[in-house]
Amino acid sequence: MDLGTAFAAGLQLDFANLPQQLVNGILLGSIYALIALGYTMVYGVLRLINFAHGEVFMLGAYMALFVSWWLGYSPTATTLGQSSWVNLLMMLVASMVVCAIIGMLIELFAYRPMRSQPRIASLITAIGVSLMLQYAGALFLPNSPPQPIREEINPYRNEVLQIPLKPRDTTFIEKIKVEEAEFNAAEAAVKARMETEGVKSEFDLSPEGRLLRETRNDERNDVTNMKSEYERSGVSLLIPYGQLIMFVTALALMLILRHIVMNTKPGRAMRAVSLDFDSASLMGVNVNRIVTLTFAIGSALAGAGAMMSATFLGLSLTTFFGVQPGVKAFVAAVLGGIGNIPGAVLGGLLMGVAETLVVWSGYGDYKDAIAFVILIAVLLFRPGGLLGSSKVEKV
Amino acid sequence: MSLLELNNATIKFGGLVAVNDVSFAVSKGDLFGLIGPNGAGKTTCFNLITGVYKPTSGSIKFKGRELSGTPSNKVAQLGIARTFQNIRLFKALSVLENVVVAAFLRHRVGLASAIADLPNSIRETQELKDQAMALLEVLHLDKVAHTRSCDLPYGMQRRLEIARAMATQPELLLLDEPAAGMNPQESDDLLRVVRQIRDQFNMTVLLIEHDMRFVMNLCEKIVVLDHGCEIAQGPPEAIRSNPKVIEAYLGEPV
Amino acid sequence: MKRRSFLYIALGAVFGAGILAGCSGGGSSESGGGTGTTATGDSIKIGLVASLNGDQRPWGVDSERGVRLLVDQINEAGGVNGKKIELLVGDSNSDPQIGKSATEKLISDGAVVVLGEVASGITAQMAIACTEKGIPLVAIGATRDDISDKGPDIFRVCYRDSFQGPVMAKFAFEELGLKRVALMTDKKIPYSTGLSNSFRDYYAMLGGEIVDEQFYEGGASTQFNAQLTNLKGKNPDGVFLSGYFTEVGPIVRQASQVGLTNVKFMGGDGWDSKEIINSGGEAIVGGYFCNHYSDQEDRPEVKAFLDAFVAKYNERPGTTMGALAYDAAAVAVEAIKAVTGDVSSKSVAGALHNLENYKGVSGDITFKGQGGNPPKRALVVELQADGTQKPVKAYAPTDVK
Amino acid sequence: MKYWPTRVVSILAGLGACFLISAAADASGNDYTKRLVVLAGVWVILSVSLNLINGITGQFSIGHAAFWQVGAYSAGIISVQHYANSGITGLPWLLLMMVAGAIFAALAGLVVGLPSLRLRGDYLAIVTLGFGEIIRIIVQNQKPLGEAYGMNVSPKFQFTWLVWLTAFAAIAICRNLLKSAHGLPFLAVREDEVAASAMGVNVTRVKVTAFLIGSALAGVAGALFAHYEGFISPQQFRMEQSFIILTMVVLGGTGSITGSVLAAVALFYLPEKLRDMGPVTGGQLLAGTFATVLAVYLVKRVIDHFHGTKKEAAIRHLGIVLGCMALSFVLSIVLNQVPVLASARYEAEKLRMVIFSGVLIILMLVRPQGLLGHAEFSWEWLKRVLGQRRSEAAQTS
Repeated sequence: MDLGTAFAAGLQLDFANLPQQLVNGILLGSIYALIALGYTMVYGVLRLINFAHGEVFMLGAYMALFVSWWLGYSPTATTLGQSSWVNLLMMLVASMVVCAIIGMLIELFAYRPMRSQPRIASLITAIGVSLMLQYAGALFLPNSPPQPIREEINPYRNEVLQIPLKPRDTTFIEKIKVEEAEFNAAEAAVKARMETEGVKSEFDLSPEGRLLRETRNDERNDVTNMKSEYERSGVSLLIPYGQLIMFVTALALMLILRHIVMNTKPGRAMRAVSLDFDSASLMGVNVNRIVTLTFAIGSALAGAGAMMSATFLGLSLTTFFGVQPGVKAFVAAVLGGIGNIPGAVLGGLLMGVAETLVVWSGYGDYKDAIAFVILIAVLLFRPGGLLGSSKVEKV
Repeated sequence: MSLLELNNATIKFGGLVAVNDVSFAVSKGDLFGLIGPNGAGKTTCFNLITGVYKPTSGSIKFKGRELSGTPSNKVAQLGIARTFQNIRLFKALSVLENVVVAAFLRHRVGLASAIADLPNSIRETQELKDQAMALLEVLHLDKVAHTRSCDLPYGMQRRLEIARAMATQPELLLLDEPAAGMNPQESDDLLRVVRQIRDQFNMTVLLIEHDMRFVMNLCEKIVVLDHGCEIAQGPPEAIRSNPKVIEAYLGEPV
Repeated sequence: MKRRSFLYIALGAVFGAGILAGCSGGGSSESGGGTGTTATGDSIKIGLVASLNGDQRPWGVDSERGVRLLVDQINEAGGVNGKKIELLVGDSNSDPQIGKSATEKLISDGAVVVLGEVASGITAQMAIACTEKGIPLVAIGATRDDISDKGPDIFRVCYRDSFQGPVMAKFAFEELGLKRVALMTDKKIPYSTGLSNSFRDYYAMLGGEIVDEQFYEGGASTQFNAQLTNLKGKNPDGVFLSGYFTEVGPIVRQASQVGLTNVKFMGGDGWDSKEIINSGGEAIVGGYFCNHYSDQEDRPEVKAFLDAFVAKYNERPGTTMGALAYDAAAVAVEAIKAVTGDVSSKSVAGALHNLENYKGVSGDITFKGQGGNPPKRALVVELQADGTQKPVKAYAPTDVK
Repeated sequence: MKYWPTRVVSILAGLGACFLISAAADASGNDYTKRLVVLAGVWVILSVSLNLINGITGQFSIGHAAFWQVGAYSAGIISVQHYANSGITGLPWLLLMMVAGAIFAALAGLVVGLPSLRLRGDYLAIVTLGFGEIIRIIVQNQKPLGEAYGMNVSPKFQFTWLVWLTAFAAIAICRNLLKSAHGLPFLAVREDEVAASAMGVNVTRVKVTAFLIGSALAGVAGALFAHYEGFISPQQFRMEQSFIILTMVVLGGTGSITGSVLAAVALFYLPEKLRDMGPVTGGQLLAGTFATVLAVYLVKRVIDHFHGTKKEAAIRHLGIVLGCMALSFVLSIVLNQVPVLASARYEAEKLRMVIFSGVLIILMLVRPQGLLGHAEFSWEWLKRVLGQRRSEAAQTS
């Protein structure tokens, strides 16, 4: 929207939608948070912005695609196997494992040789790796046309969780039935007319037939209107099952991560390394192993996010698939305080909600700028991010 | 009138009181020592004076002017220069350049002239370099003037920090453990240099030092801090025999 | 001292040489219409700029395949007037600026005519480069209207957005009987904004109501819940999605999940891909969009093209750009055939301006008297559950005004 | 000493060099070459100006394309709306637009520079990156600016020499700054902010100045670019462009002006030159990749573990590279016996970006401090090198 017209138009707020939009925001944010964790963990131990994280995400999505093909859901398949949650779990695990391996390999070959070098040099290597994966991937991965995962693999694709907040006006149900009956009659009339005229398409009908069709169209619009009025007579939150699964899985993975970091030995080592790289290695922590582990865990989380995004949202995969989620997640990580694990989660959720609210307020075309606006505003007041501590440099 | 005056200066970091109610006054021409065990708050005092931190309460006056809240670079302009406990040279710059950065404080030519490379800028650059060279000679660093500062041996780096601080032409020079890590020979040299600074360059020196021999030989007045509190003040002889100081350094007599 | 004076002499010499050079022509600015290139030797070079890298690679790869198919066919049949056609390919990396460099490289390598781009933004830059050199450009899928304003010899084999948008508006209003339509526009691609505008204007003119317009950025969005929830609140009968299929599929799939059911989804030729049915899922079945042709048509040109394409590449073209690229190359070759005498960009441009009733895969193409914008029919197709596109209504250029 | 003669001669030589470049580009009679020359100039300005912010002052800015875009669009829109009734034509107008581009970009630089006072390192990086995206999205949504499609900029001014003159001016500004005592505070801020501040350097002012000059230069580049191209669109100022500029700075050697210039020209020409490469079979691709990885590994080992003279190290590097090239050749013949690999053909146009990113990674792995490190080209350096040769020759004879 042109800024001039935007100011003239003002805000168009539909408060009935607000609860739903908040839910949408949290669903969106949970995926940002999941990817942001990878950035934040790597940053925590190496002080390196892993620009290739978005590409790891992309490769995870491709892995999910390949598993779905292997399971019989190839683009051309006409007879599909039984869809079940086992399929989804297999895709999830495969994506996570493959991403973990890719993350470790990237660290081993591209970042480890650079560890003693200035950080900006590793940053350029990271950019190089990211470009390499995008462009070399384009040569070898199926991407023209972009490939989506077939939705049939998801057994819960047609289910939506409804949480009623205010019951609907049930008197509409009868009215809808009446309207639908009228519509069905009109539809049948069109069908009959098509048979008598012997045409395949309803758009080839004679003038008389067109008249019937127009009546049918009016009836259909009536049904639509009545149905939406019925819907709007009550308020309920809709959560697609797919996205609910995404949210719950993301939450579970984050809790597992928290457990690993807080309560296990490698987790303690990880925290030690992130506090002071050199001292940790002097204290007998095998720093290389911990860095590898960090990359593995962070990349696995990205893989999980990628698999779920690709499967439940119907996204088409190209090798540039990871660029924007990568940037968004990076912003989320910085917003929460890079290097800080709860911060990444908070930053991700906050960004999801912020973006959704921008769309809600009618400025959807500025959706992708809002993340950065919030980020800049937050950093001005808390230079270390929301939960990050801006360390006072010791003089 | 005293040159530098701390009145009940206090700073708290969260619950920790790093400097508590410290008051002392440095007069012009003093060689003033600030000593105390590790963690006593000496360097924090320096940071308060040079504007790295702002005191929670109390005042710091320099030539009668309130300093607290003044940013570091303003403090330097007013005439206070310092060295750092953990050496903070401009590592990739040469020795000469390190000193010129500090001497640049007194520059007059504007940025536009520099960008246009006008004669006055060239002349000034040369002047600053000459000044810096002269200082380096005083501190016997002229032979390494074009070496990268991080390639210097440790003792020289310490001396370079002093040269750099002096290049801002301060009235008050704060030296943070100048003799740390030096052997007796080097620290004797340093002793002479610091005296020379006071006598030849008319600078007042306030220094932090752990080397007692160094401090006692050099300083005319000493303040002792412990756990952020001032526990003694006076000439070296008085300090040496002060039971509180002995206790602070050696612990409670058993 | 001696060395320094040598330095001065050297610098003085550089200066002198520079000034001389400068006087002789360094300050030239506007270079009006160029003179173009002339084919010499035993081959005629035609250039193709395509997005072989970057996020528009799917279209780039398809257009390269389409053009290469035609060039190979022509050469196997003995070329044009005994001369082989040589195809030069330049990569635009999905970037307008690099696309322009690629165009100029092709021209400097001797291309007499340049084919390409699918994206309007890149084609606009190419058109500028071609116009400066006096080279004719045949755009493949750039439907944005103002492309052809960039120069006198800018042609295209597709229809324009100012036709495509109204066709869908008319279809929606008259045939589908939709009275309340919402728009969803991809703000990142010029194609989508242009198409949305032309749809909106014509639909309003017909008397329909545009209830809402929502925006997203292609490649930047994964979840469209927020936009779709807004749309749902506006209670539309239909939604016009003017973006590329890469986003349209997920949008439609997610629309059904947030309860935006009972609406008709419509779009432009950006929908065309065999994968849209997989990304859109069950929800997109029954969606209508405007296309250049359908592989279900039983015209002989379509059959011949598909057979040849499958024989060469072992699969059907991924998008409609395969066919349009084939047509673009075909009209260029047709024009070269029509040239009598020297094959130069000037003569080819002239021949293109005189081209009439070429039977292309995507329909009849006539440039004569049309200023580079052939009046082409548009085909509204309906997506079937098996992924095929069922042609439901064809619109002639005269059907919408 | 002999100030004015030196000055006049070097300025005139700079002018002369610009005209020479321009004349050479024109003489090629090839608009592709000419465009590359002009764009190379634009990239040089961009990389030198980012070097001032990033390399010299140490402020980690990765959104430089935003300033370029602000310059291009502000100059463009002013030209479109006011050229006709301004009464100024030709070069003076373009100069005016360059000033306008510089002012608007500098204002943008101020907006970014101010928060940078509170932010360090990666936080600043993400703010600059975000600023770039915000600018792009705002522009993309403005009707008068042509939204995503872009806008025509008329009139077009295609002065090759002016682009290069600006590039030389940018280089001169940075070089003069570094040569005078004024440049040292910038370097001091990069090295240690606390110490610099304690030495009386006004860190705030230095940072803001760096952002102002750097962004103003990028704005000038934008104005020139917009008027040269005649058509600009938001797609040309994507985030990737910022990364490329950053890469030029780092690859050239952070802080080295010479390095920035060389890297800008090299990184700009590399992908364009790769267009001329022939098609490659799968076998060749595999062999080349393998040999390159091996060579990088070995060279890296030599760098890390070899402590001999530079000459010996260089000979070893050369040996390794030649050996790997031979290996790649032999391997490609062997691998091409495998039918699958022999039949898979990759056109150069498709491999361009892969090779580009590969070169990037390799250069960073082998030479992380950048091509030139902190070194600068200077006549003294040239004389030293030449003098060394001469004295060596004298010794041997």
